[in-house]
Amino acid sequence: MKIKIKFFARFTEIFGKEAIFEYEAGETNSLKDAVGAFCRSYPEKYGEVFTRDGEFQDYVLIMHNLERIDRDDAGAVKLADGDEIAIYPPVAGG
Amino acid sequence: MKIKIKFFARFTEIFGKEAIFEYEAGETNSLKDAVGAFCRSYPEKYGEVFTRDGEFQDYVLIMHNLERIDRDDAGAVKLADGDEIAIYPPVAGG
Amino acid sequence: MPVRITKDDVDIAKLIEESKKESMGAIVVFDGIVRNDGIDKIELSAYIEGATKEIEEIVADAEKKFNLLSVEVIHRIGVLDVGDNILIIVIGAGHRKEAFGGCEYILEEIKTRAPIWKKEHLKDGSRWVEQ
Amino acid sequence: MPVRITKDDVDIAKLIEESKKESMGAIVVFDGIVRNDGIDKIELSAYIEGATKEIEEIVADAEKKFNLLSVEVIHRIGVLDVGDNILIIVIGAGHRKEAFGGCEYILEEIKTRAPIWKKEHLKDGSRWVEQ
Repeated sequence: MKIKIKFFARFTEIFGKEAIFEYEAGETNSLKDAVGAFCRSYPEKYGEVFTRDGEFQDYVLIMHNLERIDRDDAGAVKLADGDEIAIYPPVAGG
Repeated sequence: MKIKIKFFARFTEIFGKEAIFEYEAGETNSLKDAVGAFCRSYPEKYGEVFTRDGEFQDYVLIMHNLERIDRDDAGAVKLADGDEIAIYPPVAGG
Repeated sequence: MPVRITKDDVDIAKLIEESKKESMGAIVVFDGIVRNDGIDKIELSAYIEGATKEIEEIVADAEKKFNLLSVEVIHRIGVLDVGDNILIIVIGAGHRKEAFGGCEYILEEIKTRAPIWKKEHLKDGSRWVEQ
Repeated sequence: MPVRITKDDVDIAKLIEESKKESMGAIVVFDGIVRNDGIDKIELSAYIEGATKEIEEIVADAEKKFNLLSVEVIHRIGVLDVGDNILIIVIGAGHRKEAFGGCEYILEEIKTRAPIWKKEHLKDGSRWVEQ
């Protein structure tokens, strides 16, 4: 499985602008699992995006293939090869 | 006493654009008296501005020296030589 | 000059640029244009001194009420075609709520208070607009 | 193109003229500009594809909800100075209430939904703006 994870604003300064993340898809293969596995490779920064219990922090915003995903649904969103995920902090445009 | 009375919009088509009205100031010499006396010289059109009872029609708007005057106060507004009065129908700018 | 009643059109982009101040975060522009309601042309007339004074009072109220940093009001008179600008209001403020609030306030007050009138010229005659 | 996220500034007067339609009676423009809150410059970044899609959805909602006749949204990115335009929204509608309603709706939704960020550059460093 290969997915693209994009980070924005201050998350870029932690995880880089974007990463191609290649992993062995497990049984669940959810968006939350995949982003969690990627962020765990930055142990000191994992807490910026996830809580200790492995839930998205409540200020994190997510897009999956350009569709906004509710944090609470991220464990139910199944990924496919080539999917693009965006992880970002609260917006401040306008 | 000499005053200037200006008419606007459809009132212009009845009374002309503006008139210098010269009259003998009576005891009251109010704005209502003076405009009433002027309009009475157009007997067929008097009703456009005044009711039969000599009150301003309730759609008539009035300015006295560039100050908006409430219709109900027009009988109490005293005129001085050279005053400018504007009489106009409901506005439709913007 | 913040209030003008004039036959001439204005350059809105220039009004915006000239309005800008360092403490400004939001500019709101209202541009009222001649709509084709089956009309041929529209003719605007005004009691120029009276309307200028009324609008200046409206602007002074709005500046205080909404903390505005700049206001420009241009009301056109004369014969206008469909699509022509009638009324242009350019408001600058620190924040968007003030700019929108001030712009709508000035517009509504002008519509009810300023001695300005419209006459619609139709194919077969003309009629005064009474709102 | 009704939605653009771009480094380039735009000609607001041209946007207004190109928006005009015969059935239009009101145009409302919002121009959000860089305010001097003690900053030197501001840097805007965006998830361009994501923000374009979100704003296109916002615009489609607003068009239906407020019966809009034309919408242009330009959100700038890159490094901007005090007084520079950040966000320009040009709305055309039959009547003023629709134009103001549509413009404010689109603005508020962009501010909460579009993946766009600001970084303030100060004399002594920089900081992300979180609203």
